[in-house]
Amino acid sequence: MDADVNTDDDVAAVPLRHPWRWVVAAALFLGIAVLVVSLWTNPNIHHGTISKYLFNPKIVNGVGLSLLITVVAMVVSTVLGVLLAVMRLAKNPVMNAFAWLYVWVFRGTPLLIQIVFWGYLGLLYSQISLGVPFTDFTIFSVDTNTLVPAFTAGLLALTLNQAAYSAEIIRSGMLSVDPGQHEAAASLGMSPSYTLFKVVLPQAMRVIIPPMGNETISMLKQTSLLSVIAVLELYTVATQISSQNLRQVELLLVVSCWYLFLTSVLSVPQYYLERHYGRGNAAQQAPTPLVRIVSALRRAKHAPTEPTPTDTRGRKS
Amino acid sequence: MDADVNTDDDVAAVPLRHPWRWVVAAALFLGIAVLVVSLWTNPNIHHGTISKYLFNPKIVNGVGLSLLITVVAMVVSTVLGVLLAVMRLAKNPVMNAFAWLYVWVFRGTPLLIQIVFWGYLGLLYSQISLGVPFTDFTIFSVDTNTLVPAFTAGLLALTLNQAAYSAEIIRSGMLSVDPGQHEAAASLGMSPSYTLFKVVLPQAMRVIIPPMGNETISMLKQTSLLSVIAVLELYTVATQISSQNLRQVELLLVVSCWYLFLTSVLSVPQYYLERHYGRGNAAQQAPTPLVRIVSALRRAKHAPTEPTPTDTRGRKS
Amino acid sequence: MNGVLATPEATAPPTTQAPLLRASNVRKNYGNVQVLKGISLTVNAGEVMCLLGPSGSGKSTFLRCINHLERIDGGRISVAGELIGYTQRQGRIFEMNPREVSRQRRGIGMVFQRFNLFPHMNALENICAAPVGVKRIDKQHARKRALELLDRVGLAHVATSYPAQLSGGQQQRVAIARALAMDPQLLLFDEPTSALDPELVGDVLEVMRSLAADGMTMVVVTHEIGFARSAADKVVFMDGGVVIESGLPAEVIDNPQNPRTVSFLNSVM
Amino acid sequence: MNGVLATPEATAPPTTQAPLLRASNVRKNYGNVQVLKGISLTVNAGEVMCLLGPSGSGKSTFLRCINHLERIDGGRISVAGELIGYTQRQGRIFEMNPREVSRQRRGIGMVFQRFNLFPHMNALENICAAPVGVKRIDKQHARKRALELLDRVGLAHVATSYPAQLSGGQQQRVAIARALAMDPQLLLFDEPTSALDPELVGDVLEVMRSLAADGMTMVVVTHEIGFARSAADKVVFMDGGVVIESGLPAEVIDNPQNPRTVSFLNSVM
Amino acid sequence: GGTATSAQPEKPASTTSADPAVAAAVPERFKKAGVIKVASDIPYPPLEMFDENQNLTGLDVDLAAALGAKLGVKLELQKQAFDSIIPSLQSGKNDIIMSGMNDTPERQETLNFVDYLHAGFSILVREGNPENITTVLDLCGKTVAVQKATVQGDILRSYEQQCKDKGSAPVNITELPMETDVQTAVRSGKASADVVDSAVAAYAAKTAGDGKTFDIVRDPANPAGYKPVYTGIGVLKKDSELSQALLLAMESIIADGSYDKILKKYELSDYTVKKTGLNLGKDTK
Ligand SMILES: Nc1ncnc2c1ncn2[C@@H]1O[C@H](COP(=O)(O)OP(=O)(O)OP(=O)(O)O)[C@@H](O)[C@H]1O
Ligand SMILES: Nc1ncnc2c1ncn2[C@@H]1O[C@H](COP(=O)(O)OP(=O)(O)OP(=O)(O)O)[C@@H](O)[C@H]1O
Ligand SMILES: [Mg+2]
Ligand SMILES: [Mg+2]
Repeated sequence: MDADVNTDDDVAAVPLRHPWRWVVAAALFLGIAVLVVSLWTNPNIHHGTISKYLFNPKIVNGVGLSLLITVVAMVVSTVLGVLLAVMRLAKNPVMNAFAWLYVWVFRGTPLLIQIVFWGYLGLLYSQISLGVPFTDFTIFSVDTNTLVPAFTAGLLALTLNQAAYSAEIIRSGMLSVDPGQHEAAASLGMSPSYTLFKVVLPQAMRVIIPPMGNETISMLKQTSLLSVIAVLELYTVATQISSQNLRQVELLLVVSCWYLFLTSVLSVPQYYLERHYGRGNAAQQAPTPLVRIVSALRRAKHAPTEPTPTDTRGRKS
Repeated sequence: MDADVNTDDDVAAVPLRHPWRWVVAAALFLGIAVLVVSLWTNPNIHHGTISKYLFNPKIVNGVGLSLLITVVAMVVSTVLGVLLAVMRLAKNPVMNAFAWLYVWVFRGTPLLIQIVFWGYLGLLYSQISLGVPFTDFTIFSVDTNTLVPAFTAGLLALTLNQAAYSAEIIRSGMLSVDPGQHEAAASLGMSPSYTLFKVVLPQAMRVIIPPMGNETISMLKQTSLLSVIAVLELYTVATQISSQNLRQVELLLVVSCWYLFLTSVLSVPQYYLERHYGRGNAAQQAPTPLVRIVSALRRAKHAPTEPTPTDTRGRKS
Repeated sequence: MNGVLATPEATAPPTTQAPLLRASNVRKNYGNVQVLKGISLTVNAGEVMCLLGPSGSGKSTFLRCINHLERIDGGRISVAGELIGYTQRQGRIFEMNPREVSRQRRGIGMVFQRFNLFPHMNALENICAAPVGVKRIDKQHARKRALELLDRVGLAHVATSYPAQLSGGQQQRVAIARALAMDPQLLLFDEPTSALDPELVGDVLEVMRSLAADGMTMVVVTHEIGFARSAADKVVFMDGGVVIESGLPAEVIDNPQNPRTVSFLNSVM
Repeated sequence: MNGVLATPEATAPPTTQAPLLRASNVRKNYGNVQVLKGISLTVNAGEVMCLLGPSGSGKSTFLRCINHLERIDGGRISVAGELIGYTQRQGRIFEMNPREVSRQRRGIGMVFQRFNLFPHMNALENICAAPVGVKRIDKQHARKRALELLDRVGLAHVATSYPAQLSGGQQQRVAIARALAMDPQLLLFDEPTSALDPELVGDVLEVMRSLAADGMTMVVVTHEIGFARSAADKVVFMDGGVVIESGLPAEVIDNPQNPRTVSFLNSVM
Repeated sequence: GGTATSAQPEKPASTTSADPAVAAAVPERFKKAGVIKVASDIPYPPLEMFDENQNLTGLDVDLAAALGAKLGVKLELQKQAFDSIIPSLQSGKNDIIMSGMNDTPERQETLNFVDYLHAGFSILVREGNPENITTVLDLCGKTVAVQKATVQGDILRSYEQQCKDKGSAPVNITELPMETDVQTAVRSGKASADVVDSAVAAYAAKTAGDGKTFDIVRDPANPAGYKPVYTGIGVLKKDSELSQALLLAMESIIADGSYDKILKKYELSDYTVKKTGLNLGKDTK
């Protein structure tokens, strides 16, 4: 492209014009501007409250707790999910049935009910004891509410629930790997577990990561369900404040700002993971919109003689 | 296998024994039995209430509404999701940026806040008017609360939110299709849209369906969030009843039963869709656990001379 | 048999005077590496041209440029007098819109090194997909035609098998039938026989020859010197992105002038 | 050069008397179709056996049975006197556990028709994966060895390229290097040269010959009659799941007795 | 909400007649509409709940009927989750709140309250009072659950000094979304006691598990409960004319005795306001 060999048989074509792109772009931009302006100038929204509570220490603590729970629950549930997915695809019928049952129960019942179950385990079993079932023989016994405090219960509920969903995603990722890969690994004498971790999962990652990104973001927001067992994460804190001062819209906006921020932060690792596991794949990664806009502007600057705005993005080089 | 050529060089091997399988199976079975029995005999649970409310007409209506919302929201959001995924993968930077922004905003803010936003659109705009922005010229104007009743608002919120998640899943499915497929389609002169619907999406389906199954099940349970805008779906109805008769645990169990039932019903089409789109794929579909158990029993019956229980499932034939 | 493959388009190439395929000074870069360094060649209607050359010499890349799967960075490619991927108006060159490119590709069939069959369609559906979906040919008719084509490549019995159920050789033959189903003016083959069973190579060559007789033009990348010698009207030897030597098979294969051609042929035969 | 490929295991096959590979009356069904109908053959240590035959004759299936990628339905396969996939104790035959099967496979290298390289690893990582992960060879050492093997197949310059960046020919050569890296006693090739560049076939044959000289045994499914004639110690012609004819290359290829062999060879040459 | 649960009580609790002076004060907007929409977090027994025939009943329901009669405009209760009760007013879906909402200075920044109850809180414990709680100071150092929308949390926090004087840790407060969650926490032993409006406590002790789940702590020193606070009808500040009209109507039903009759019907006579007013709520600390 930079070569200046301008012989007459060179392809120095006039790039395809896309007038509609610009019309649509302008319309979209205008629409978004109208929305933002009307939100900003709306008399029902008290901006002072928003800025007052955005960095309120209780809110910031809530953010930290939400993030902590999300990260821990996602990491642990992913490990469990891999285990369940492997069991589900294994030939062993016992494992298979167990994994199926697990997914059925944990996906099938509302998370809220699972949270209530773990949170109020003491309601059903005031003592947890280890012993021989259906007899009176017990090895030890401990008060449930001591063993499972609210935070642990919340974490447990989210993790076990998420594992069921993750298992399905990971299973589908593993199915997307070419069977030839299993054969190649087997013919090299690789063990099933080595094949799983070094051959299958890395290739499945490309398919697994985007839905797992979805799940992570859902998880972040599901932490709000922990309010039923009084874990003081972001949403619980915000509704506590708003139920006192009745500034519900403003506090929902504060929460939205934080969630948008956290979501954006969490999608950075996703982007790099996608790139990492996309290596060796012919289909090139689309750059982030920011990168695209910057490079489009740069390109526009370097083509000053062009009378109309053009787009050369179509070029594959 | 059925051939009775029992020459001495035949492979009539003693199948591999899996004693641990049976130990684990027994342990799991015992564990589940203990859990179920202890739940059933728990004095804190009043079984009469459960059976009384399981088929209460209000509950059944709630079930119907939950199911209706789930189905409509999933269908519409899938269509939107395909559109967004295509935009996100397109070379057109405007579409790309729009799809990116859409996903960012709708995944980034809590669903509850989106529900409140659509439910109380009247809070921000008491009139919806079509006109020229930033001027007083309006073409028509209508009262927001008339235009967007609670049910519509709830459906809108769930659909638009789900579209963002579905878009990511569909995008990853499309990326999992071998680039050679695009080339083959292009070389046959297929248009991009024909390629999308006849070549790419059918192949992507195999990867898309399991996470979309997850999403459908999540959606079913997310309908409970519509209680904030007073849509009387299952969960809302149940909490209404329980806040009056104060039998929260029992009504949560009623809700769980229904959700488990609905989840099971919804996974039937998923299973058949997976089978359908798995055709032409070498890796064979695992049969459902039920089928496996039945065929295992049948096999056990046909091998009466075998002294110990064995498992021939390992056979690839 | 010929009736199956002969079509009005194929029998009447638009310009019999001018070559059907003309490439002049075609250049192509991947990043900073120039893979094609100015390829110029012509293929007349009805001719079979074989492209020989060592691995990495750019044969596949050139083939992909012909039907605009790759955008060229310099030079011109035209098929039947029409510039590929560009339109010329008032002395200026404009990029073509995607719909027009699709139309051009319909006239140019391609058979890939790795088959690229659609795995979710059975053999028959693979063949019918484009005629029905793109050319809007009646389904019954397309199906009948597809069965005839399958029969021609010796696979009538696997019409309802999915690609994963076919051996490599069978898959490649389905891919050829699929390309033929669009009645292209020009057929591009990227090592079509490398995965083909030797017994069936002859049959496929027979099909190709009958197509050539009906006015079909073919460009074949191959390592099968025997085929090039017997079937080609013209042989081009490429190396390092340039044409080293070209001419009649008898000239290039049996009496090569360039030392690189000589060493390549020695190693192959 | 030989030092690279020669290993203690390879130079001292456990039993020089008995054949290294012995298949007797091997049968294999897919559903109700019997694909292998009783294959019996032996290959001695250091021998190269070529399997010829038309498409669908079961060559690939037989190869896959040798390293237990497919479970056979009848007969016996043993390598170096050890039954593949089964153990014999007190006169009874027991299924082998998966760990033992993996151990057996380590001694049997395989090169696939479609390469099956690991797409997320570059060439070097593809080659090192099994030696490091399975044999627990020191990483530095495995890497050095892998580079030598890459050099041997003429690809030292693409050590850090990913499979998608390599041409078909290059990919197949990496696959061969990967199989060699495990120092197998027996190497199975499923049409190894069908995607290989003709210039490099010679190099690969050279590697294979030097391996044979060091006591390496090879079973090669191929359509390259030229190679079979010059490199094989034994040629087996299969059709419809049975061995039709076998013997020295000079016997089977140049003086076939069975009419099916004759017609196959006629169509190929 | 869009799905109005505007079931009318089958028989009015009192025979109130229209009061022209009150009706005149009603803003034009509501006269024209003929209805004032009331946001209420139904059910919240005994203030709003359903009877056996699924008809809406409760203190707020009867009061609304009586007030409506005075105003000459129907008051229609609509189900509304507490979490979005203010947005529902601001967006015009509802006009006023009758949901047992406590009148506090903080809330007075957003709403005007027309007060109609003056009640304290009670302590609800598990059946048999296993932890032997007899006064509010017995809660020091214990975990107490409260519903998050209520003022009980702040009230309990105000006992911190007294707990310290007693040589004990302050009350450990757990705030939960709904009253049912609070009761579940007490049942499961996660919390020692539920501190809640006396009226609600009485209902729970009577109803839950057929009266065998909870006990109310009877403190002879405070028969009407601890620290009484006002409960009122919430009206947005911008609708001050409407709050004036409601105030007049409230005064009118107190004057003609129908107010007392309604409270008596629900056994809430302990909690009557002697004189209604606007924003009577004071800081609880
Ligand atoms: N997408 C790509 N990006 C970068 N380099 C590429 C790409 N495709 C091909 N190349 C390089 O371009 C060169 C020419 O490749 P091409 O596939 O055209 O060779 P070929 O002659 O067809 O070889 P073979 O006989 O092995 O198929 C090779 O060096 C290859 O590595
Ligand atoms: N997984 C399978 N399920 C059912 N049939 C199969 C399967 N794999 C192979 N076959 C059938 O078994 C027969 C032998 O196949 P095989 O791949 O061994 O032949 P081949 O001699 O290697 O042919 P080619 O030269 O085309 O590779 C073929 O008819 C094929 O269709
Ligand atoms: Mg090539
Ligand atoms: Mg084969």
